[in-house]
Amino acid sequence: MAEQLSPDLRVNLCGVLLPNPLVLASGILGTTAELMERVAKNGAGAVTCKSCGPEPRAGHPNPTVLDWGPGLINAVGLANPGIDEAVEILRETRRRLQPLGVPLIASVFADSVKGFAEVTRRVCAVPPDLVELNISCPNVEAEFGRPFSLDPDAAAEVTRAARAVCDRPLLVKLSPNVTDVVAIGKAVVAAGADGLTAINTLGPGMVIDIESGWPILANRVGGVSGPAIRPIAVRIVYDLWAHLRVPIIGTGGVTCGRDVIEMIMAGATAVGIGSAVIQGGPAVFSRIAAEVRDYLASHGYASLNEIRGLAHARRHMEP
Amino acid sequence: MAEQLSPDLRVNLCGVLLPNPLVLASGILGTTAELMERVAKNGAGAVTCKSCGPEPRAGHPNPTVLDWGPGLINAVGLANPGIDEAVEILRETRRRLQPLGVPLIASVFADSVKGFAEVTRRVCAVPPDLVELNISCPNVEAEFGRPFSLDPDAAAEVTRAARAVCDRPLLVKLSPNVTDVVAIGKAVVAAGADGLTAINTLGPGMVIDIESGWPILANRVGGVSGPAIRPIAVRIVYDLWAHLRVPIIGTGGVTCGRDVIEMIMAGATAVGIGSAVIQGGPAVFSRIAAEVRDYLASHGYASLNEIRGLAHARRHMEP
Amino acid sequence: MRDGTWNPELPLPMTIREVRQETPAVRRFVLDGSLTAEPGQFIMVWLPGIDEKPFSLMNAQPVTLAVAEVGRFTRAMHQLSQGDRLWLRGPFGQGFTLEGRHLLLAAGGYGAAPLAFLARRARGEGRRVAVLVAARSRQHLLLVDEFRTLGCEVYTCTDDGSDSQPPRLAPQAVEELLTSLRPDALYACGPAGMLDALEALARQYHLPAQLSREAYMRCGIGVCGSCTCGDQLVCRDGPVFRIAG
Amino acid sequence: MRDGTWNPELPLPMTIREVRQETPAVRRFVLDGSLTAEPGQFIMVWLPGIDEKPFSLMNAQPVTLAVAEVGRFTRAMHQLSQGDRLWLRGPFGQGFTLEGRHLLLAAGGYGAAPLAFLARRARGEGRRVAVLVAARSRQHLLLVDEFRTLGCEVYTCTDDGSDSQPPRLAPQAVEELLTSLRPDALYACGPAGMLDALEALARQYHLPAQLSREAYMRCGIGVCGSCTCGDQLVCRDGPVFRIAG
Ligand SMILES: Cc1cc2nc3c(=O)[nH]c(=O)nc-3n(C[C@H](O)[C@H](O)[C@H](O)COP(=O)(O)OP(=O)(O)OC[C@H]3O[C@@H](n4cnc5c(N)ncnc54)[C@H](O)[C@@H]3O)c2cc1C
Ligand SMILES: Cc1cc2nc3c(=O)[nH]c(=O)nc-3n(C[C@H](O)[C@H](O)[C@H](O)COP(=O)(O)OP(=O)(O)OC[C@H]3O[C@@H](n4cnc5c(N)ncnc54)[C@H](O)[C@@H]3O)c2cc1C
Ligand SMILES: Cc1cc2nc3c(=O)[nH]c(=O)nc-3n(C[C@H](O)[C@H](O)[C@H](O)COP(=O)(O)O)c2cc1C
Ligand SMILES: Cc1cc2nc3c(=O)[nH]c(=O)nc-3n(C[C@H](O)[C@H](O)[C@H](O)COP(=O)(O)O)c2cc1C
Ligand code: FES
Ligand code: FES
Repeated sequence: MAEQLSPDLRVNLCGVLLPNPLVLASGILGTTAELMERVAKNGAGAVTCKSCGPEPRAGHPNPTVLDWGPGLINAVGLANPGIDEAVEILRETRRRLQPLGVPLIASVFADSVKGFAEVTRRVCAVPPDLVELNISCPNVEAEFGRPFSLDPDAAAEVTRAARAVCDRPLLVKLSPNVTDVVAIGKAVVAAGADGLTAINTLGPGMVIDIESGWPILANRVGGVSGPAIRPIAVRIVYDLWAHLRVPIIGTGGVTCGRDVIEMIMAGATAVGIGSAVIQGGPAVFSRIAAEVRDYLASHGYASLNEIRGLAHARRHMEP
Repeated sequence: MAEQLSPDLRVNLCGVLLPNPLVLASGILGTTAELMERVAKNGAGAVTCKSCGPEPRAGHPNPTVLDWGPGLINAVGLANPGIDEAVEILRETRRRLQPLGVPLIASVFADSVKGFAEVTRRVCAVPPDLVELNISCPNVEAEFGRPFSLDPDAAAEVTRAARAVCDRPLLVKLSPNVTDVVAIGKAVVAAGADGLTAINTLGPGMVIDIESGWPILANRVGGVSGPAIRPIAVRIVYDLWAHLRVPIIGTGGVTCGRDVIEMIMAGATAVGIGSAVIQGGPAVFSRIAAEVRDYLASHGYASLNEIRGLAHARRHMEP
Repeated sequence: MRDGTWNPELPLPMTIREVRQETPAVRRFVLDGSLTAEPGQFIMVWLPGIDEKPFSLMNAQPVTLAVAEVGRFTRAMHQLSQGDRLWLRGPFGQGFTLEGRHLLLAAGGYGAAPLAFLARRARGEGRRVAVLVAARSRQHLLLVDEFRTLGCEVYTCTDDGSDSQPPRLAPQAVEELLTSLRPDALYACGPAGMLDALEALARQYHLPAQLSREAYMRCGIGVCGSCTCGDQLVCRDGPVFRIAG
Repeated sequence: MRDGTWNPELPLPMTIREVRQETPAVRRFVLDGSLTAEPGQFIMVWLPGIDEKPFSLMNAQPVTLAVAEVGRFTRAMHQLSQGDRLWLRGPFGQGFTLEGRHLLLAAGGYGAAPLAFLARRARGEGRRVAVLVAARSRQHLLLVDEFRTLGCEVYTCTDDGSDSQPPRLAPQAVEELLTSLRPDALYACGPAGMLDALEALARQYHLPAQLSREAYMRCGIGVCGSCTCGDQLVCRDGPVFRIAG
C-alpha cells in the first residue's frame, strides 16, 4: 500500500485556524475556564463559552434540562454571571487555551440592540478569537420578547450594532424556528457577519408528565437539541451554504464522525457539538475527532476541504 | 374494590363521534378502501385518507421515505390518483367504514385557492364525516411554492374558499414550520375552520449519505415525522388550545398510550398516528388504544374529558 | 439519549464483487456484504441520483441479486461492474416458510432469484425440491444450473418450446408436475398472471402454496400505502403470501 | 425507528410509603420504588410546580432519602406525607467504591445519608466500619441508631459537646480516630469546610479518602456546566471524589 499521510483535520473559520472542526457549542460546559480548558484538552477544535449578557442572570428554576429520549430539551434561561465576571472568566480561559492552540469563541446575548453592542464591545477587550451573537435563544421569550433571529430586520440591526464595535470575526447564531432561515442569514451577512452558526435549539417544545399533568420544565417550554434535530440542522446548513457561501458552524444533533462528515458535506466549515457531551463527557471530542480522521483516511481524503459542500455537487441527471 | 366501569374512550370531534381518539394520519396507509377498512378494524377511531388533489400525481421518485432513527423523513410528493378516482375510493371507504362506526376524514390539497375549493366541493359529495385541508405539505415547495400554511392571509383565504363549499366539519392542517403557529390557527379559525390538525411534518430536513455525498431522498429534502418531533407537536397543540379552544387532532410522534395522554393533556381532542405504524403495522391502533384505556382505568378517570387540557391548569405558585 | 444513528434504516453501501450474465436480460450481482434474511425477503437498491427499486434476495450471505433489465433503473444497474457500489435498505417483508418434505418451486422470469435462495435453504435441510423454471424461450431460462447444483430436480418450460419440450405456459407445466410428482407444497414467484393461475391450481388441488407477489414499492416499510394488494401491504405483509390450499 | 420513550431520563413518580422524623431538621422518606444505584450516587427530586433538587440516596431498594429542611424546596418536601408522590431522575454521578478492610466514615449533617447506604454495603461484605456522626448538637446527630443496627462502631461529636463528649469539630474528631483506629480508608460527606479539612488530613496521613461534595445542580447529566468544582463536574465526575492519600 502507498504511504498514507494522516489526514489534515484543520479548518479555517473566518481566518481563525482550528486544529479540528469540532466546536464546543455555547451553553454546554462553557461556564468556567478550567472546564473549557478540559474540553480543549479532550480534543475540541474550538470552545464557545456559555452565552453571557449584560447582567448576571440566575436563569429559570429547575427542571431546566431533560433527556426525553431522541434528544434534550432545555430552558436554562441564559443563566450567566453577567459581562463583568464573564470577561474575567474569558481572560482566564484565553490564557489557558492559547498554549493548546484551541481558539475561544465568546458568545454574547442581550435584550436590546444597545445591549448587544455593549456586551460585544466588552468581550472584544478579552479578546476572544471569534465573537458569536446569540440572537436565537427560544427560552427567554416571556422576558425578552421574540428573539431577534426571527425577523431579518431585527437580526440585521443587532448584527450591525455589534459589527461596529467588534474587531474580531463575527458569527451570528441562527434559529431554526423561522419560515425562511436563508432570509435571516442574508440579512445578517449583509449587516456584517463573517459567518453563521446554525442552528440554535428547535421549537420550543414541551414534554408533559402524564402522572401529574405538569409540563416538566419549570419554564413549561424549552429548546430541543440532540439527534432529534439533526436533519433540520443539516438542511439549514445546506440551504445557507447554497445561498451564502460563508463559513458556517453546523450545529445540531451531531454525535459521531458520520454526523460531522454529513454537516461538512452540507457545507459546514466547522461543526458544533452540544448535547452529545452527555455520552461520555468531554471525551466525546477526541472520540468524534478520531472517527472523522478514520473516515478521511479510509476514503483517501487529505483534508475536509475535499468534501465540504459535496452534497451540493450531487445533482440528479434528468432521465 | 369498588366496581369499576371501563373508561369511555369516545371523543366528539367537531360534532362527529369517534369510538376512540386515535386517528390515522393522512398519507399513511390511506390509499385504498380495503386498507383503510383494515386500519379501522384494527382499532383506529377515525381514518384520514391520503391527501388527494385535483389531478393524478406520480409523486417524487424514490427514495421517498426513510427511517433515520429518531423518526422518518419523507418526500412522497403528494402522490395520489386525482380527485375523480379519489372520490370513488372515498365512496367505497365510506361504505366499508360506516358499519364499523369509524368516521372518515377526507384530506385534500391543491396548488391554488380555486383548486382547494374545487377539490373540497368534489369530496363533499362522497360525503366524508370531516374534511381536512392539507395546506402544509413541505415536500412540494419547488413545484407549488410556499405552502399556504406559512402565511396567515393565504391560509385564511384557502380556508374561506373551502368553507364556502363545504357542508362537513372542516379541519385545517397546520405546519410547524412557522414562527407563529397561533397566528395561522387564529386566521383559519376566523375564516371558518371548525378544528385544527397539528402538526404536519417538520422541516424540511435532509439526510446525506456520507459514502456518496448524496442527499438520500430523491427530492433532497423531506418532512420529518415520528418521535423526533413529538415535543414540538405537543407544544404547538398546547399553544393552539391556550389561544383558540377549538378541537385539535394532535399529531406528531405519537407511538404509545403515554404519548396520547400527553397530547390530550396539552389540549388535543383526538390524536393522529402516522409514522408509528412502522411498529407493528395497523395493529398499532389497538395496542395504543389499550394503553390509553389502561391509563384511564388505573388512574380512575371515566373519560378523556377529565384530562383534556390538564397541563394548562397546572400553574406554578409564586414562591 | 442515544446517538442519532441508532436503529436507522439508512441505505448501506456494498461493493460489487462479481457480475455474471445469466441470460440475455438478466445479470447476477454478488456483493461484498451479507445480511441476515429469509428467502423471499427483498431489499431496496438505491443508486444515488437515479432511483431506488425493490429486488428479491437470491442469496443473503453474500448478498446476491438477479436483475432483469426492463427499464431505466435496471439498465443503470446493468452498467455497473465489479468494484462499483450500490446501496441497500432491508431486508424487508415476510419471506417463505418451509413446509412439507417435497417441495415444488415454480419460477417465472427473474422469479427464479428468491426461489434459488429458498432451494438452498430447503436442500440444506434435506428436503426434496423440484423446480420448474419457466421463460419465454430457452435462452431466458434463469438459474437452471444453480438449481441443479443445489441438488434440485429441474424441469423447464418455454412459451415457444425452444427447450425441446412442448410449448406450454408455466401453469400448465405446474399442473402436470403436481399430478406426476405429488409435492406437499407449492412455491412460486413470477408474473402476476402466472401467480393467479397457480393460486387457482393450489386451491383446486388443496395444496398449500406460497406465492411471492409484486407491487409498486416506495417506502418498503409499510407506511406509504403504495404497495397494496387488497387490504394487504406487499412490502410488509408480503411479498410472500400463503394459500392454505 | 423506535418509540419515543426509549432511554429517556424523564422523572419517574414514586409514592411515599413512610416518613420518619429523624432529627428536628431531618426527615427520612421511604418510597415505594427501587433503583439500581451505588452508595454516593444522587437523584434529582422533582415536585411539580415547585422545583427539582439533588439528594443523595440513603438506600436504593427501596429508595430512601434523608432530607434536611433548609429552604423552600425542602420545606415543601417536609410537608409531604405517606401516600404523596414525588418524582425522581437518576441515579446520577459516581458513587463510592469500596476499598480497605477497615473503613472510617465521617458524616456531617445530612451527609449521614449516603454514608448509611455505604455502610450497609460495606457491612454486607463483612468489612469493619467505624462511623463518626457529627452535628451542631446532640439532637441533630443523624442516623446514629441506623449505623448501630448495621453493625458499625459509632462515634459522635458535636460543636457544643451536648453528646457528653468534649466539644469538637468533625476534623478534630476524625484525626483522633485516625490515630486510635488506624483505618485503611476514609469516607466522608458533609459541609464543604469539613471536607476540605478532611482532604488535608487524608494527605497528611497518606490515607485514601473518598469525599462526597456538593455543587449547584441544574441538569444533573453533565451538560449545563452549573456544578463545576475546578475542571470537574460534580454531577458527572462526582459527587464522590477520591484522594489517593
Ligand atoms: C418484491 C419485489 C421483488 C422483486 N425482485 C426482483 C428481482 O429479483 N429481480 C428483478 O429483476 N426485478 C425484481 N423486481 C422488479 C423490479 O423492482 C423492477 O423490475 C424494477 O423496479 C424496474 O425498474 P426500471 O426503472 O428498470 O423499470 P421501469 O421502466 O421503471 O419499470 C418497469 C416495470 O417495473 C416495475 N416497477 C418499476 N418501479 C417499481 C417499484 N418501485 N416497485 C415495484 N415495481 C416497480 C413496474 O411493473 C414497471 O412497469 C421485484 C419487484 C418487487 C416488488
Ligand atoms: C449531590 C448532592 C447531594 C445532596 N444530598 C442531600 C441529602 O441527602 N439530604 C439533604 O437534605 N440535602 C442534600 N443535598 C442538598 C440539597 O440539594 C439542598 O439542601 C436543597 O437543594 C435545598 O433546596 P431548598 O429550596 O430547600 O433551599 P434553598 O433555600 O434553595 O437553598 C439552600 C441551600 O441549598 C443548596 N442548594 C439549593 N439548590 C440547590 C441545587 N439545585 N443544587 C445543589 N444545591 C442546592 C445551596 O447551598 C443553598 O444555599 C444534596 C446536594 C447535592 C448537590
Ligand atoms: C443545556 C443547553 C444550554 C444551551 N445554552 C445555550 C446558550 O447559552 N447560548 C447558545 O447560543 N446556545 C445554547 N444552547 C444551544 C446549543 O449551543 C446548540 O445550538 C444546540 O443545543 C444544538 O446542538 P446540539 O444538538 O449539539 O446540542 C444550549 C443548548 C443546551 C442543550
Ligand atoms: C410517508 C408520509 C406521508 C405523508 N403524507 C401526508 C399527506 O399526504 N397529507 C398530509 O396532510 N400529511 C401527510 N403526512 C404527515 C402526517 O399526516 C403527519 O402529520 C406527520 O407524519 C406527523 O405525524 P407522525 O409523527 O405520527 O407521523 C405524511 C407523513 C408521512 C410520514
Ligand atoms: S411500499 Fe410503502 S407501504 Fe409498502
Ligand atoms: S448539573 Fe449540569 S453539568 Fe452538572
